[in-house]
Amino acid sequence: MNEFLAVLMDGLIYSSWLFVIALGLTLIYGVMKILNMAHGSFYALGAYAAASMVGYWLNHGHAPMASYGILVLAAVLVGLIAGPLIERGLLRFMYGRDEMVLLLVTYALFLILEDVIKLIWGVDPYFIPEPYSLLGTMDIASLTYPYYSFILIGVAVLAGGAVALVLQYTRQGKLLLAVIHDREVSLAMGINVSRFYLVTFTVGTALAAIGGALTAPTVSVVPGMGVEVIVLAFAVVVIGGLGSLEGAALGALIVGLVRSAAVHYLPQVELFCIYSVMALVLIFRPKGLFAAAEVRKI
Amino acid sequence: MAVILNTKGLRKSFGAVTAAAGISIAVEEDSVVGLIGTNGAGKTTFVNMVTGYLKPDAGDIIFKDRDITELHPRDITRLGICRSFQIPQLYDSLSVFENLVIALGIRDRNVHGSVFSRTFKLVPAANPLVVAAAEQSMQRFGLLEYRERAARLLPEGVRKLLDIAMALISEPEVLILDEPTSGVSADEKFAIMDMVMDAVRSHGCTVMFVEHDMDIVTRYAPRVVAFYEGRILADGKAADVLSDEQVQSYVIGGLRALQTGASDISHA
Amino acid sequence: MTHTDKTPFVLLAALVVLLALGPFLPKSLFLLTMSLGKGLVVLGLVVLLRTGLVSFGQGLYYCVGAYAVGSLSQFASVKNAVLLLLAGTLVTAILATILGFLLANYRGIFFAMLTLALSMIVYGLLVKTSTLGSTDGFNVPPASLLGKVISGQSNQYPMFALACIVAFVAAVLTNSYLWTALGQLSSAIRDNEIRVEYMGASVRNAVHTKYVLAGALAGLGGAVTALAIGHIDPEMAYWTTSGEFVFVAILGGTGSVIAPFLGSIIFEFIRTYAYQYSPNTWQLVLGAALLLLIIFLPAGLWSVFARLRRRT
Amino acid sequence: MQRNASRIIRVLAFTFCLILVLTLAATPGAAQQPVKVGVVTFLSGAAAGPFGVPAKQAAEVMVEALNAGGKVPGYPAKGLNGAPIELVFVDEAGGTTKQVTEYRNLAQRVDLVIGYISSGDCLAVAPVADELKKLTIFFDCGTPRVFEDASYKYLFRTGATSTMDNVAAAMYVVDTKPGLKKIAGINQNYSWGQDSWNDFVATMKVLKPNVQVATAQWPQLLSGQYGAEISALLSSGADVVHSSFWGGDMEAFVLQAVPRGLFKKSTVVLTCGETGMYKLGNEIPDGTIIGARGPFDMYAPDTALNRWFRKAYMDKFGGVPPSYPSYKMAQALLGLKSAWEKAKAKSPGDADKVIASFEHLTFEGPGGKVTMGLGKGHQAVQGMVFGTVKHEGGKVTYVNVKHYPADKVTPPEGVKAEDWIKSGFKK
Repeated sequence: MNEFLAVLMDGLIYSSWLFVIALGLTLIYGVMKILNMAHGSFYALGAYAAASMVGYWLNHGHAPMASYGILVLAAVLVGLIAGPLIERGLLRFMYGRDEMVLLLVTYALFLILEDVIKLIWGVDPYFIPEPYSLLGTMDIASLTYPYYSFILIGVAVLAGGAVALVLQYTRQGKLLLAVIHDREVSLAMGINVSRFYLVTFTVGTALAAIGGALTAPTVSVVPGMGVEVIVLAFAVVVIGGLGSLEGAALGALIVGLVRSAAVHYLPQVELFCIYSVMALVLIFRPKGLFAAAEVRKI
Repeated sequence: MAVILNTKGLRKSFGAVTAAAGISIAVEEDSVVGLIGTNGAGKTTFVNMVTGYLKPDAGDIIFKDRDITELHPRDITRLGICRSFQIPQLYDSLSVFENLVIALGIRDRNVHGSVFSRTFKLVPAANPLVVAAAEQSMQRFGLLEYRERAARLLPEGVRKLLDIAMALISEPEVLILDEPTSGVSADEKFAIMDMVMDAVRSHGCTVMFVEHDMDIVTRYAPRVVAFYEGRILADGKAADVLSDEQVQSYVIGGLRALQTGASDISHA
Repeated sequence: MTHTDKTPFVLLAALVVLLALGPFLPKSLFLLTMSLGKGLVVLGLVVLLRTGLVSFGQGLYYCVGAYAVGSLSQFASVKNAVLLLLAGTLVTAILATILGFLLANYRGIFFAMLTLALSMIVYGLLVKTSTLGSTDGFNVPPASLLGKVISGQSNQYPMFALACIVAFVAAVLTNSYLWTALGQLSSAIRDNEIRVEYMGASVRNAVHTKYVLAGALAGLGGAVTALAIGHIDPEMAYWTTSGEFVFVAILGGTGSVIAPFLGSIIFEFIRTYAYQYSPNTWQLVLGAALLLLIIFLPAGLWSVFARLRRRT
Repeated sequence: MQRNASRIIRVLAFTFCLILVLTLAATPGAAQQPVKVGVVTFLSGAAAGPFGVPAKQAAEVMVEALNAGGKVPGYPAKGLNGAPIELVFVDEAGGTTKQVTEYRNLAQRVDLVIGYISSGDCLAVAPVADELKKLTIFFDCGTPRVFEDASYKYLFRTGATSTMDNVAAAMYVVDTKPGLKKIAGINQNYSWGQDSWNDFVATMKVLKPNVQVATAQWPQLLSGQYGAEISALLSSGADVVHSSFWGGDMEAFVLQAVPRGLFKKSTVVLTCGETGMYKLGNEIPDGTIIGARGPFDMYAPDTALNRWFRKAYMDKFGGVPPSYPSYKMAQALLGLKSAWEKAKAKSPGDADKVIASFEHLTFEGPGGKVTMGLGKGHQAVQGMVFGTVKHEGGKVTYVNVKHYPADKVTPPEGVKAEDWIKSGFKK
């Protein structure tokens, strides 16, 4: 029983972590039809920015509690700087090109960013362990969990909820849905599509960065930390159905729970359980769980 | 005359919408039938069911004493029912010539021998017979001048012609045309229909065409079937059907209103 | 689609030139051999790309082909190079036929992702197989041809020559396949599957055949690479490997069966420079080079040649 | 046809020039003097921080001092027997396929190669070294398979194999915690992790046959998220948790496991812990068992050479002490220097003489005496050291440090490590 509870807890924490990252990915794909290979690099950027800003803050003996705010601040900054820079400076010249070409552009971007990060922060690891243990721990199922893990869950729920609400209830959100549904028609209707692209990409970037920033206190921030994340996020988004919000949520949950179950009951298969799930889902739901079936008029 | 294609009580509904509520039509060999009706009357649904794109909820489709209700479009095509499309279905990145050559390539594979006995021998573009056939077809439909132009760059009227030309490549026994003249300027429409009809007569086949344009219908269709809300309102000699006052009020009235906007429909 | 196709002549001429040039470029022979090996994989991808399909899992066949060669020569001590290459190709062809039944239904991103997942599963299985050296992989003993050892030699020429000939044969066969009615269906399927079905051809079968062809070519490429390098490991099935192949395919362009090899050669050389002259920022150089290519040569490197030809 | 021919020729001419140009550019001629040494370590990716860069920096420090001459205690002569050393660095990232290619390119530009941290790269490069007859020295990679599966003429490894890490680790655990009943492991799911765990468990089974394995966790390399694994370890109730994690993974594991009390519940053995100690030392609780893959860093003997090396390194790199990869790189260079000068080699042309004197060589490194004792005199053997972390006055210290002499923790010539362990360490 305890073990089962542990599986749930670990799964939930891992899922929230995944969801925050996957959310940005699915958003960008849904709106811009770009499967962003550089998403992992934004995750890494977020982690590095957070690590150095919080590091600076703590080294100067400021209140550690504020470091949580700084984590998020760092991520938002990354989003606000990197997002527009890349969308305006590069991607917008690529719109209308084939999806695969855009995929490659982002792949090139990923290569470049890997080294840019190295040039800015070097190869030595960065640590900011304080925020992780600062809030203390609680015991669940005779296991100790830091409260920080629950912050992660909270952030995931918040982020998901916020995006959902914006899409459902604000005018801008409805317009965005229109853009998602049909770019041409939206253009014809006089919607400022390019602005939506800019905003979406910035938000997506910021979300990836937040994922990274919130992970920073729990890991050693090192080069290449974004690489593994990309394919994980892809898996989540594909399982859920590309561009689908609830899909990303469910995908993250499935991946998270399956992985933690594997770790607890069958550690040998951890390496490929995620891909097996992805394959299985695609076999039975060729377009993912939340795919909108489109009928072609002839 | 012998009935070549016979549909019995075809039903199809999409959720709450009933697109076909028991459509039964018997088509004689070498006849020409016009299908009329407002948008959403169920014409295209009917065509899609006959050609296997949609599976009817109920009813049978008999082609030459053979039940083809459950068959895929490709099998139905191989049996000899071909169609053109309301929105031309072309290989947009390829030239007119290439479109036809590919069509011929498939035709030859289906008509003569298995995939493997043929494909590895046959290089359509290099095969004089194929090239000749393609040029004859372009000749017939006045496509020669567009020979090397990519399909996506063609004017709507020409796209329609190419679409029909490709349907005829497989030498069908039944040809179904879905709004052959929609989206075509008024002065072109008769020219197009003449070309089509010449082509058809030249190798003799049964024709069914969906049409909004009453001038076309009266001129080319001896027999007319009028659809309304998924049912057949009237079926018979063109004159009788078109003068039927139900048809007059429900169908033609609706269509007249549409006439001007007809071209937009094809883009929808 | 011109009515007569000169590609075979160009290929033949290229083969002659390469074979004649080989002895004078001892220092690049290995790199060229590798490029040709990977070019074969990319050639398979091009067949798929023409059909509008992108596989992010060609690494699977690349790896399986290589492991087939490795295992045969290591455990069954088969030493004949040609035999090994054929084995690698055959094994992957069979595997692709089986997986094809599943994959032939998929398109676009989902095809890409499912192929990716499958190859990652194979990667995982290999990592777990300690008898095959897990991630360290194992070394492939030198293979021989006509009683002469040709791989794992300081003299690279024989292996290079073999690679050239294999690549030539594969390219010519693929090219002639692309010209057949079935081959021609590629662009038709990419443009409009509905019409293909309404012409009476089975899209599913066509896609399946192409997938098998691509798989077999990837297997052959893996086999060549295994012989050339003399070492194999699961990394060959990792998604980044497959991603690189897609990359090279786009780089070269899908205009001709020559493009993949051209793209592959240029890619390998760009990367080697980046490695040698900016060891700390080679990824940046590589990424930048690829961006420039995508921006200025959207149709791939091949478009340069196409233009070169059109001018006459 | 005439026009086709001309087109074909044009196209080919283009390809030809292309290949020619690329080739010429790709192969700059190698100089005679000084001795060019290619150094291959990770300059990018996850292994750059903990291993690649410290090793690169050590190479720079050593070569600077050696070329100046008279600075390195015990090695008075300039460079290599007078000839200055020139370093050419290459990134080891990118997988074995790329590394074999890069090795072949490098071999054309340098006189000899020192490098390779990844065992996969070592296995792949080994046969090529003999094929190209290029003197090559592996300084770090751990897999015993290199000289177990084959023997090479031009290849040497101045670092001991990973076998001793885990054999010694098991011995140390048994020595320090005689009462242990359950062990658990968390190792990265690739060769390094698998080999380490298997050696550790195999040794345990010999030393304490009734010890049971509570759980063995196999997270993916670089996964960075160990929440579930840590829960599994916590609930496994193991007395000892073995981990061969390195670099970022090791550090992430510590950062996530410490707050959750794993280090309190069980004794954690980090066989590669040393690389993280300088920055992470204060996070690592007392009682944690730390390995340095040999007598390096804090376990290094207090010799003139070691004192000089630490000082020189810290002076050059802002007070950061050298970690074990730095030591192993220094060791490789000094091994080369010893062999070179023993052979009185004048130029790279004398490679065969160098090789002859390198075999079965014994030389002094900053980590103490190194003997090329295995693999027909091509594979170094060294003693192994383990110690336990204890914080004193805000500084990290190591208590009950135990040394395990080479012959206790490495198999005899011609015996495979795993067979040797299973045999109960027969000599």
